Amino acid sequence: MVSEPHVESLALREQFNSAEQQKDASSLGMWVFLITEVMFFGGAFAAYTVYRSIYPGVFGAASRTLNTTIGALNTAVLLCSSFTMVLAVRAGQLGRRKQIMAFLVLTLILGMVFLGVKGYEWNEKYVEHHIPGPSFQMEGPGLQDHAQLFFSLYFAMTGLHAMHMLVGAGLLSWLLYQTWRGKFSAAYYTPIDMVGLYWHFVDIIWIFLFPLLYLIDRHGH
Amino acid sequence: MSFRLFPVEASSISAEVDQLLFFLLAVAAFFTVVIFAAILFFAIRYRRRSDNELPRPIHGSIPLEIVWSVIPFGLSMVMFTWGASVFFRERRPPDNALPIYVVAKQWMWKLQHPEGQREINELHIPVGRPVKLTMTSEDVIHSFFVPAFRTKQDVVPGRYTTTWFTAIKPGKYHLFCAEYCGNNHSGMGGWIYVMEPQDYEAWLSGGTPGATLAENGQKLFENLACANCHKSDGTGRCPDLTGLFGKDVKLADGSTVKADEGYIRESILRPEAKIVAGYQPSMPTFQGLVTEEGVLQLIEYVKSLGPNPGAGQAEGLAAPGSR
Amino acid sequence: MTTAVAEERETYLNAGHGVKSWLLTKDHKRIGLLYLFTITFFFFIGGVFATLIRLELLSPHGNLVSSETYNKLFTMHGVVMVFFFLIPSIPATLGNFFLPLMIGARDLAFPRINLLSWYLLVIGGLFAIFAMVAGGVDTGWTFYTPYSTSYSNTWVIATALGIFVAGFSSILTGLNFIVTVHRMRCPGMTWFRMPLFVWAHYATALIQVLGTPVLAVTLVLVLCERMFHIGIFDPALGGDPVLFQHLFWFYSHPAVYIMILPAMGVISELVSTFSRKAIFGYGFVAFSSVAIAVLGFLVWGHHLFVSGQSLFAGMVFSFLSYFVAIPSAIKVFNWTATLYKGSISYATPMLYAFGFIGLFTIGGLTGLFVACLGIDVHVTDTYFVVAHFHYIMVGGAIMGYLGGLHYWWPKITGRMYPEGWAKLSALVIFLGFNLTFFPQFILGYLGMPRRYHVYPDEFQVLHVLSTAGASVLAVGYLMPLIYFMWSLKYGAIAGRNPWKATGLEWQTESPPPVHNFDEIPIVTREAYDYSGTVGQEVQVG
Amino acid sequence: MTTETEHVDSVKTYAVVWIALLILTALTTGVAYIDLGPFSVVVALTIAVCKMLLVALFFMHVRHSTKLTKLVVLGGLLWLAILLSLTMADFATRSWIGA
Repeated sequence: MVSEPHVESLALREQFNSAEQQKDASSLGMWVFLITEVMFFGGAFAAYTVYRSIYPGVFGAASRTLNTTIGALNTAVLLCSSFTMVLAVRAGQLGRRKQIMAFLVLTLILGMVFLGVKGYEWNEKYVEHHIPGPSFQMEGPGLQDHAQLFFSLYFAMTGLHAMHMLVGAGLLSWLLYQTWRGKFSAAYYTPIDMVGLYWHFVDIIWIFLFPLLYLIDRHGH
Repeated sequence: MSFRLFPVEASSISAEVDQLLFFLLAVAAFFTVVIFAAILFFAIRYRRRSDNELPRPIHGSIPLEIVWSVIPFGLSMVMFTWGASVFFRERRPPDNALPIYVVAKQWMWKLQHPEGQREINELHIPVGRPVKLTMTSEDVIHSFFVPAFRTKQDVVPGRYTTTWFTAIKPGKYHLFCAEYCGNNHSGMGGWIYVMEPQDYEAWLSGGTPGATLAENGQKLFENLACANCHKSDGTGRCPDLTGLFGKDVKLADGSTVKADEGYIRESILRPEAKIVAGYQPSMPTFQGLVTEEGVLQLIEYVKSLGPNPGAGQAEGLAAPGSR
Repeated sequence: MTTAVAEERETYLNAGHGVKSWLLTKDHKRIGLLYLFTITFFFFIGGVFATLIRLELLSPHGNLVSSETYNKLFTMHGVVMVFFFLIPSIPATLGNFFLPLMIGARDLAFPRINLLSWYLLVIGGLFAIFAMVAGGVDTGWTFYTPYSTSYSNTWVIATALGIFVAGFSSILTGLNFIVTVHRMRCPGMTWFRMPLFVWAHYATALIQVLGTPVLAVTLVLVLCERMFHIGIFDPALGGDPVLFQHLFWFYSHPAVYIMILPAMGVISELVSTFSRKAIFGYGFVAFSSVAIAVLGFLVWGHHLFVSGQSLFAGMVFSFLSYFVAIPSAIKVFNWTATLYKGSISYATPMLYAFGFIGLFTIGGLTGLFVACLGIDVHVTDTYFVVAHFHYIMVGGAIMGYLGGLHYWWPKITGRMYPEGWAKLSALVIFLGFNLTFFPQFILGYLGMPRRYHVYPDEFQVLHVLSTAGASVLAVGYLMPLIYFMWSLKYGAIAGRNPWKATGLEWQTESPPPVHNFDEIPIVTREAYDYSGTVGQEVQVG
Repeated sequence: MTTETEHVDSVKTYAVVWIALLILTALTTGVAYIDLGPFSVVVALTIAVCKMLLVALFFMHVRHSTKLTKLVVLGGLLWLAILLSLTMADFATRSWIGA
């Protein structure tokens, strides 16, 4: 509410005794939050594991319809965005405002590229009638019914992941605005650090989604 | 109005479950009495007499902690072992059990005897003979619960679950649906009639004679033209089914599977799931073409086909094409 | 201290006025009170449903309401009581209010997130209320598929969304508590000097953080399935409805410990304060909270013994379930041992503590029955289970909650509640509770299935007893509502420390100032060291 | 004031990790086309775990962080393992014995 100029640069909130205590608390809070995210995706991973174990053949056949090249390139895009993100955090550590902004913009662009490619892939699935539901079509023994399970999980998991990316993009934009306003310095860059953790976490989720959805049983029998 | 505090024991497992219950009740009663008595005694004996009283602190006792951890743990392991052994017997039907097929739907129980009798919300069984239920649901999850038999098993759509019991006392017992299944859940009940063997025989022959389950299955088998591929001389595109039931089947991926009710059901509705070694996945699914009751009739028909006294070897029968 | 001085003193209650000062507050104490109003509201909504259920069951023929209505009543009773009352109950009210005070902090680590989590509960609650008003929901609070996804024609989506949103409230509360306990303890407040209430809340927070997200994603999958019929739990497309049960109980079994652990924390405070002795085996009681939180995640499959789960998994889950019994037993024995040679007061909070220990003992021991494979096959999905979990959740969690509310009422409001009425209501609640739920154990073993609108005549006597108990219980619950409100104006002024208790919360004013302590305390002694608060040490007994 | 305790990694470190991640991505994609039978899953997940470790240890600075942070990370993974393994304890053993 009322901003106090002298603590503005450190943004020390009244419940804390020191900036260090505040930073530690933020960091721990972020990690605990990431653990809740692990468990959130964990439920979907559990469903995936169960159904892959019940229908290995169907899941293999369904995953072969995904485009590995695009998937791999998109994975690379996301890894690059993590790289630029960590450089943004580093620039924050050193208090270099222009660098922060540059790397945040790069990260944001790479994130958008990832989402764009994802959208292209989803559209491809739509064209191929691989969206679960009444219009679903897939040739092959057992595929009409049970491949829908694979694609349900595919859309649920990549959709949840994309939703997290969108939230991340929102956070990056907010960071950009705050950086532009000159809120951050070498003494206080915690928000950049925290958003960085979040962004890398979303990256890690994709690091697992990629092989699970695209690669296993690629070769088939 | 009748009123009781304890359910009748009407199956071979009832007394076992009740004995286990009495053991647990004894343990529970012992600890409840000890705790209540201790609290009551301490609360009176050490009641506060003046507002400034300061008792001497006692911080704890490791030996005591060990005692009251180890003793309950030991008792609980007895409970686990005893309970698991009862459960094991409850879940594993003997081979000679009389098969009954159950299809549940909102909100009724449809039961079929192999002899062809069909019942709704009623089941007649003979006393003293193990009965095995093979159950599935057409819609939501239900649960087959007979309190007098101390047995309960959820009935899950899309698969078979089984339960069994041997009734030991003639009479009429409640059948309940124990898993919430919608509007008329509490009305989805019925009765189990346990009869003396001769009464049961009379009941069996007294109803509409009709065809047996296997005969109905055979008709269905012919109507669906299954025999075009499943030829009994082993020359068809699909495996011969003679003597298949209960045998181990070699699959194309190298594993083996026991040809039980669940396997046959899966093979009819999801034929691509388990391909017999030496065959192509050429069979179409019959999902939507056969009702759950129809599948059960087909299973009973397949059961009636075997074991072929001449052939003997199961492998040779299940997958002749692989030779 | 004269009353004139007390009136001038600034407290968290008079520091700001008007609706805005409450709705935008970041003070954990005010947020605690916001929660208190919210969950009290939901408690009485859930109570109305319970009353209607019990009235219906007076007669076996189901002639008060239709089956459809009855099914909605028990569903909404469960949903409201579990997700909007019990889960937030102690942590979000007493925990929010007292956890920072007890560790000598000015506030929780993230006050704005704390306020956000109250709003999330309210928004979730509004979804649930919308569902109830629009026509209700009839899936049972467990939302078993495929009934919830394909067959129910009621407001499943709105209700599930409400629970989803409220789940994040619970997650954020847990997150806040974990960080606060790690990072906000005042000088000298080492882990092993923390009150057991704080330990219990730390353990609870672990469950909230690790379990709730799985419920959230499960609800997302249920919603997708219901809206798009994509087959995740639909057997027609090869899905397995039992998988839903696994995911649901992965959260919902530990969720029982979200309800009971904070109550255990309260009981530890009460037993110590009102026998004026350090808790016997402090370390064991502290660690048993964490042990319950951890082991609680390994046992969910005992809800699935007859579901079609494999025989092997049934055995594993039954075996692991017995391990939870040990830390629970340790707590009960240690509380009882604390009474030995104590100076035992019969103040109302202590009566609740006695009630809790007794009822929790029965609830916990009957837990051994339902964890036992051979017996659970018979009693699962019957009134035996209903009785068992009400002994834990009502006999345990609510007794703990009410005990804690009486204990800290003077600190929260600065006023004493009327002791005579409070004792009477504690007694009424204890008797009413047992009359309501003890017959249900017998009903359950007789074979009365749960969620039955119509039932065979032979069960009626026990149902009538239960309904009689429920009406006594209802009176018992209404009494505190009235006398607590009365006490706000007419209660005797409470000093800083009316019970001569030891916690840091008793060293500040009643009600506390905005930042809790005029000066951040420095802790130099163990928890529950009464030598500084009471007079001379005497040999008792 | 607290910046002295802060560990600033060099751009080079980050670049090496980044290149390693890209190589691993190429590797896992390539290996997918080789028939490894059941080891296909093992290899894919092993590479994914390696990538996760690289991101967590370097980009997320876990290697410089407190024991508590490491404990939180391990705890989260352990809980995920509990969820997966005990769920599979049912599904993997349905055909073992009896019903």
